[in-house]
Amino acid sequence: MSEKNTIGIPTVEEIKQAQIDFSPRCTAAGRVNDKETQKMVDYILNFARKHSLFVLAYGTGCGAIEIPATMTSRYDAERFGIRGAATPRQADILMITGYLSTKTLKRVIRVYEQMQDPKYVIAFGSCTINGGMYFDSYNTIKALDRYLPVDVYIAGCMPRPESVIRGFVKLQELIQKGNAGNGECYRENLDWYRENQQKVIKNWDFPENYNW
Amino acid sequence: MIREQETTLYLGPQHPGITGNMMVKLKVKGDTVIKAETHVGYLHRAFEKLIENRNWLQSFTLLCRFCVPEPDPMELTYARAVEQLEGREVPERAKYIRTIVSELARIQSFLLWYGGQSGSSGLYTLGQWSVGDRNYILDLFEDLTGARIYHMYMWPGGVRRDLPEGWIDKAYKTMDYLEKRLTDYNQLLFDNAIFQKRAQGVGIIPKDKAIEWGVVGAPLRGTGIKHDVRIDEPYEAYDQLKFVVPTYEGGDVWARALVRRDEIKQSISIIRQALDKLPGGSYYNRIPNPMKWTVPAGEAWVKTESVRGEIGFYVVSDGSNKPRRVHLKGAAYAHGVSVLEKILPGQNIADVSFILNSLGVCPPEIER
Amino acid sequence: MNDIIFKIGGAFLTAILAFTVGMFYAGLRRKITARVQNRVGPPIYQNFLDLLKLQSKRTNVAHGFMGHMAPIWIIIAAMTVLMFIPILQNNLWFENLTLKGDLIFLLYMMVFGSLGMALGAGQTGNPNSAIGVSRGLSQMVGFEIPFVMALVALMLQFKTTSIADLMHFQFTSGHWIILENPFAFLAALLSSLGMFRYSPFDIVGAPAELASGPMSEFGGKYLGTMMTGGAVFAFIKLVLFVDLFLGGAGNNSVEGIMGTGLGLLELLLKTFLFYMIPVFVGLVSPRYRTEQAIQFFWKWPSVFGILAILWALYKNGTLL
Amino acid sequence: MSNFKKETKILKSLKDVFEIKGSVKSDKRISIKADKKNVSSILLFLKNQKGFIHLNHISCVDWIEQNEFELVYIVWNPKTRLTVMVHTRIKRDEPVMENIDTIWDQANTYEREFREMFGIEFPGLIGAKEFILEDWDNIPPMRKDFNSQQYAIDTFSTRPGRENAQNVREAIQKRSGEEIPDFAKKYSRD
Repeated sequence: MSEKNTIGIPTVEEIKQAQIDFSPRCTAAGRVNDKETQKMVDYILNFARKHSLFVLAYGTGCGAIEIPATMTSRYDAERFGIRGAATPRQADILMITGYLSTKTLKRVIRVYEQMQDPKYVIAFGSCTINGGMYFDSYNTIKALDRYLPVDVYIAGCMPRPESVIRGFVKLQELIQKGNAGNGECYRENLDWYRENQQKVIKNWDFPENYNW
Repeated sequence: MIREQETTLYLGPQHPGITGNMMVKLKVKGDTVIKAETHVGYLHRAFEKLIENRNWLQSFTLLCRFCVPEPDPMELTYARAVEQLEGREVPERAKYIRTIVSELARIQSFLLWYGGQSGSSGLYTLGQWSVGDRNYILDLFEDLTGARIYHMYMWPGGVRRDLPEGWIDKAYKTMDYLEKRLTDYNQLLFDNAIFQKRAQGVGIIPKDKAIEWGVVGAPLRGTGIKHDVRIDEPYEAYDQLKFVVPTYEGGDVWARALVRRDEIKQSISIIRQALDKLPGGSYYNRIPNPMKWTVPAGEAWVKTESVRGEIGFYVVSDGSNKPRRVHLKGAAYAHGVSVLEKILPGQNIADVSFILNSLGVCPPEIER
Repeated sequence: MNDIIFKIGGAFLTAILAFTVGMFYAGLRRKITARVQNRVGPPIYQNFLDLLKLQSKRTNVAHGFMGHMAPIWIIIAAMTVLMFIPILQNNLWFENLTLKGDLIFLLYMMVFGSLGMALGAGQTGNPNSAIGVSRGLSQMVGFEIPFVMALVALMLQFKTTSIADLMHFQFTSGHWIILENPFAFLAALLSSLGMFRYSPFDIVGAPAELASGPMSEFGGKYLGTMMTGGAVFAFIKLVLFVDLFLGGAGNNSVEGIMGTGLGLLELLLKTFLFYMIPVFVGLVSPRYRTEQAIQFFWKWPSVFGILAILWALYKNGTLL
Repeated sequence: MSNFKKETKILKSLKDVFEIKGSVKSDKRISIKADKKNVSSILLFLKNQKGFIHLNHISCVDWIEQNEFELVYIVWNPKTRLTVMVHTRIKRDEPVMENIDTIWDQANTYEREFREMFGIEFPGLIGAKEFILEDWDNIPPMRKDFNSQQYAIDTFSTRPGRENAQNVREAIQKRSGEEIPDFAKKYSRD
């Protein structure tokens, strides 16, 4: 394939110019309790956390069409303790169902910051990973983890309900190990995230501090 | 004290009652809406811009994502527009298969509507049943096209693949099953006194204004005006099949619900007829190498009936291998903005989500 | 002295029983709902996990003093009401505080929890909460009227305002009040649909309309505390109805721990059967609008309430 | 092709009143080209006199080569089921078009969209300036001279690995050391 593609995929140099670092690696501090005596407590709490996942009812993109199917009778996600939550205060999981337009990103960040720790983000669909088919769109972000800490990615467009459930199970495994929930990490690296977010969101009118 | 005061209520973008990622800004006095304003743009992916950079066939991957609950009419309309521009013939068998697929798409969207309409009024049981049963239709799609939601099956010149072995029997069986289930659904929803109370006299679209306001599809037929693209400008095999276009008087949520109840039965009957009459022969007039495929210059305006109403594609070609302009007119474009803003004032806030569902507002269709 | 020990120990036991049974019933409701909806559903103990998870949230956002107090207020109200409900008849542990006139006292106290919720929700500043609260208060005006009428009918008919006396009457005469005054039961049953706030009367926290109404801004530990309060309240309502209309529980002649066990079993059976009425009605009903809900309560349930009072007077001999 | 009676009649009555070029495209489709200043009177005439009371669609095409925007008004008659497409061209340098939301309310939505996406001004248009986009500071995006891809590269950070159409399985293996299963090897590109 020496000839240029009809779509005109950008060259390596073009991409590298716009390139910034990977999202920051989170320290485990604040998530895993290192006291021996706390191990049992952590185990029990993580067990409860992993079996009780409230997903925020926010269909941010077209992936929201497979959520009803996942929640209803054939796939029945409620048997894993997954259920919907109406407001961000009550929710544990922010599910980014597909691409995010910059207008939605602003709302999503607000929603994420209103959620209570420990909170998890599931990115759903190829377009959250690398832009997917919207790689040349002027209005959608290309990599979600620049703007929000992501716990689990579910690839596909659209991911089938089976893979959605697989994603949830993966998250449950991470929670049991104490490796999920990046709220503290987000707060730690708030400057880095804010810098990225402000690059995309032009009219920045958020509260100064992270104090929801 | 609270009832007197005027409050601004944001229904969305994060709200369980909204149909997709959009926002309706409501000025509320007590429980009554006095002003409504639709805000969209949360799902804007610039499809129409991107399609200008894709060739004619690559556009299909983007096109079907215009409206998620019902992607197939988009493909069909675009394929027909391209065929019209090119003057390409479609084999008879392909026409029947397209009819079957678009009716299946209608049924699955109707089942989703059952869930939305009943869920927005608090009857979650029906939503669980109907959205669960929708999977049987999606199974048929999967057997046929390999995907559950986005099929990219109907291409210019026909369909991508022939019906697989045993598919017709499976389709018959699914139709039988659905017909049996529909009586359950209708008993639960339409015989329910509370639903009748909720739906009657709510969200009225006046009959004399409906066409002028740009109302199409089931909401229009709910006001008693008989208009269906499948009859006005028959496409595919619709002129060879017998079906009735139901109309009801009233223009309220109840009339729209009744129209949809009858339409799903018509869809099942259309699929049965089409399966019975399915002719043999080729299913695809092969297009040239898609990378070099050019379409003669011209313009086309093609309409199709979807569940939400009439959708149209305005396609312009300048003779190159990429479309000059593809512009979608979705049913929700009028329903979701101007019609909604007109009928919401005076309604109870409890009915806002109810009305949104009955109009079939699909935000990605508005902003694309 | 012994009496006090039994009272204190009984109070603790009652609280634990109310919490456990209330939570299990909520889980059972989810399970039954799932089965009706063609699903497997979560395990019965799911609500305990939810509660544990909510209590293990690391951050909590408080919206001022009343926002902080609302869940506590609900718990306090729930526990206070619980203490005035005799759980079992003729049982040292589960008799709780019985006093003359506790039926009237209960009528006041049961509103107390909702009041705390209303004040707390008011301080969050969320418009959904404000509208939810105003809806809740309107609905309460609706269902309280037939409920009060039913209770007044009972008071008139049996010339007592004590729950324990009513239970004692049913035990000694062998007639349940559901047969003695069926209209009172019907009025109370229909208003109980509103009390449980399941469909068609879930207008307070209707998700498709108000997100989750008054609870919109409460998450984490606050929500968990509210859930606990809700579970206890559900148990209270059920036991109250069983005590008043279905003969109460523990009316057996078996002595000792066996008798208590049998009594509790009877209680669970009766409360469960009664609980299924609002649950199944909820499963097949869409939601009323606020004014329709009030209309509903002021129509047939109120007619039944008036009939109940007339019936009571007739039985009493005052009428005719 | 000869019996487009109804279509020709409409076209003739239009030609009698206005200075237009037009033809019957196909069954039930009448296409006319009109001057910018005539459009609203043509639409009013069609709506009030000829029963074309339904505004189907308004579209806009950017003909950058001719330095013009083309606006297409598609109206429909529910009785005769005919469709008239009114084309008009406006200059790209001076993108001003008459506001027709007094004729059809829903035209307001289209016009707000075109104002935002093409930068066409409609004098007297009511409604929020921002309809779809938020805080947009570039040239209107649907114009042909706006390069969406370049904008995306400049604005959004992308994940490396998309630069060329590479073998995804190999890329995954290289990055995370994951084994390619045997059954998948035969589908590899090389």
